[in-house]
Amino acid sequence: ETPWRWPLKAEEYDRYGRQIILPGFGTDGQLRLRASRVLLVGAGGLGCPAAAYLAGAGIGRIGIVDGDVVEASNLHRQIAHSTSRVGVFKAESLIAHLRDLNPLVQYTAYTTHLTPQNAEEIVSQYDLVLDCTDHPTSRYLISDTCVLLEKPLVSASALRTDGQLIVLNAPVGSQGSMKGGPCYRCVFPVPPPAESLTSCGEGGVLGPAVGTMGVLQAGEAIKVLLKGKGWLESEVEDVRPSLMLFSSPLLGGVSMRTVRMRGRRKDCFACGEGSKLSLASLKDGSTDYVAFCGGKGGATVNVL
Amino acid sequence: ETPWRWPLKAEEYDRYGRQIILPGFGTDGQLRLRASRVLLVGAGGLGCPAAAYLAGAGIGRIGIVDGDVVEASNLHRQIAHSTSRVGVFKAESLIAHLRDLNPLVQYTAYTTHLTPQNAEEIVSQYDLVLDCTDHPTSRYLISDTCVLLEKPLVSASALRTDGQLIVLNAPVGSQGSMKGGPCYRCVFPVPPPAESLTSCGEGGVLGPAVGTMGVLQAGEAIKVLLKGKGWLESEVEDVRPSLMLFSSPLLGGVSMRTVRMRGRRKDCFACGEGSKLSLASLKDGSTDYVAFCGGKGGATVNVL
Amino acid sequence: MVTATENAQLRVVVEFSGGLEMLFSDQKRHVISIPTTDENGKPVTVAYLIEYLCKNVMKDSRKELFVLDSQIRPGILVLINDADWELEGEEKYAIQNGDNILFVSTLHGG
Amino acid sequence: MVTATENAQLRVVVEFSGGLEMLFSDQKRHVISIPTTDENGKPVTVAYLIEYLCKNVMKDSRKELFVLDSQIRPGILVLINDADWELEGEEKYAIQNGDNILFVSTLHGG
Ligand SMILES: [Zn+2]
Ligand SMILES: [Zn+2]
Repeated sequence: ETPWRWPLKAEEYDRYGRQIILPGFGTDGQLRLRASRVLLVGAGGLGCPAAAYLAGAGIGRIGIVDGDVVEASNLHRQIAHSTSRVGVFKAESLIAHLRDLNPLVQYTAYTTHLTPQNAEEIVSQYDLVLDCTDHPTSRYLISDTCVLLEKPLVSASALRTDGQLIVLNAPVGSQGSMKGGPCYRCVFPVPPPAESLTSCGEGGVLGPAVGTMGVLQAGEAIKVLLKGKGWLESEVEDVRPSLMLFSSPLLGGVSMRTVRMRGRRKDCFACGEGSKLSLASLKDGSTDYVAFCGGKGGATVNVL
Repeated sequence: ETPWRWPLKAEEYDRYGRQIILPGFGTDGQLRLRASRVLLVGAGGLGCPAAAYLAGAGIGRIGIVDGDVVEASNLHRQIAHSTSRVGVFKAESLIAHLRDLNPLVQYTAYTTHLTPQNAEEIVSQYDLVLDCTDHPTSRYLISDTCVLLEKPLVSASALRTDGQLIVLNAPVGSQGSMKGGPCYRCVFPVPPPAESLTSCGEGGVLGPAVGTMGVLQAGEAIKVLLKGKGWLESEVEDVRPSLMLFSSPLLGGVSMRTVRMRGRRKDCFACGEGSKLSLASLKDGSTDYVAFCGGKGGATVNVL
Repeated sequence: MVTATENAQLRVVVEFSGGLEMLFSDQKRHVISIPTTDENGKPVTVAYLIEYLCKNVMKDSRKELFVLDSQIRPGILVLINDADWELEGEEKYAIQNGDNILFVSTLHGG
Repeated sequence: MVTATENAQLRVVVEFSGGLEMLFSDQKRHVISIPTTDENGKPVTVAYLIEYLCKNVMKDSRKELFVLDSQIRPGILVLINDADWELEGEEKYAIQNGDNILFVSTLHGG
């Protein structure tokens, strides 16, 4: 019998052939995805579609963090869960769907919320993070952890009929350096006052609006992984990412607008020159995310 | 026991609450969706996400037309199918997923391709059609049927890293009248030569690109249904729909661009003044879609 | 006598998104005309525009959802011609005729 | 003697999408300069631009994927400043300085 001489297995060529033939993708791209580990924080309206397209594309390992259980009110937009799994942890419910979609991927469920105490342990096992959560508290925590562990972060959000998307820490740069992309705090240094926050429960959300954002998030994650470490020196300096603004009003068509954001902030609390943020300070609780975000959060966080 | 006095059942308020509270949606909107019947032609890369968000939103009845069976090479982008359902008809596989997502919807699978012979019988049972197919032959057939049966049509397509979306026959107008939105033939009167066509198999497709288009298609369908017959007289004259152009290149961010298309064409083969197209001529084969599209099509059509 | 300069106006397109439009009569796009110079004869800035919007365009009484301590409240991005205003000098940016100023409420749902 | 008019050029942004860019060096956006008038002294039209693109910009030899029988091939949309060219007079439209002309190949995959 002739030994198999190809970098991918036959079933992988079969399953991924339609993306491998894309110009600029190739077998190398597929190998890169297979060697990658991606963490999704939040298995809700963003996490469901994002995880499905990442699993479909053949990411090597996918981790899902979510401490909530599936509720019927989630199902209009959280399309990888199901009525028969109401009451099941979302991280496990989502993985049940993903495992049947693509059994070649390795999956890990974390049936807990991300906390300053468990963040390092979990995030350190992955190469890229998707923020699919729904509260500033978790958004700042995820970003800080990604700065400290030098992970690129694909951050999306949605409310009502609008959505936003930005790729942060890409390329990654070390804390205190001005090289690399900005972090969440560089772009949004001060959280909005708690009283201005509208949650999905209060404000409502259109399924296809949050769904579009989740699918786009998967697309941006795939691109960051395909690019790998292939950044030109010029692309590492003064990185000004695009913020994508999406809108799908009930009485009009869809629109998408791209705006240019600032680069790294020299005095950024997390990634700036004199930053005191460390894995130790994260864990010992000296950064109080709930207080920083105006005292709301924690127990009331519901992932869309 | 007090009789239930509300227009929706308790479980419906629970399940759809997060969209009902959207400004402009309301209980009326939910009732409208529940009273609607939507047909998706194609259960592939567009149909999977489109159907999931429509089922989630609580459309009353959903029909799925697709004569193909699930293959492993579909699963990187057709995220409502699964590895355990490889070999199953796509229409049935998709409905298996939808039924567990939302059992309150009524589903019908048509495990056949849409043909000039069966199109009237199938399409006449629905209020709105989504074109989720992947070949000009089916696109012209679907549009012609929608003109004859006066159904609005949400048409999307994708290839490689690009996508396109347009809402046609909205508002609907009768054949021969200049009122109402244009049909597919008004906008694209001549099909591309067969040799310029690239199929998904040949050209490849990025999962999140086609996925985005499918999700957006669901969003536009929901908006058309919410609007119902509530068109102003001024909105019925000289309707110039937007064509949405989406792009997600592997080496760049996403972009979306909206361009203004023409309205109804007086001499349109399907909806124009002297049109000879009729349900009878459709059925007796005098409109040869395969020949019109340059002799390709039929058996070689593969839905992305 | 009123000079031509005092009469001159700048045409500015002001847009709101991410829910902020709800504070401005549910209208996402406003085309407004403002004077070229302020009461001291200086070219008008984004700071002037913000005050102008609060006084003349905003019907909603909840000013604090837009401006806090006479600054744009945290959680609102200001984009000048599709670039973060921090790249343009923030509230000191001198408005040019035809500028597009976009105010976006950052979203956190997901 | 060459007059100023003969020297004058129009700056046009030409874009390709839907895969058509593959015929134009894989470049989606081209900023080109064309004369204001053709050899007969008439203002240049979109028809002129299309011929110009075939001769001067397109490197790919498969001209028939762009032009068939000296017309844009079926399946390609032409947008003039984001509007279907049928709304603007099709190939007879007289190009203005700064115009944006977008050629889009219609997609059928799904
Ligand atoms: Zn930072
Ligand atoms: Zn027509």
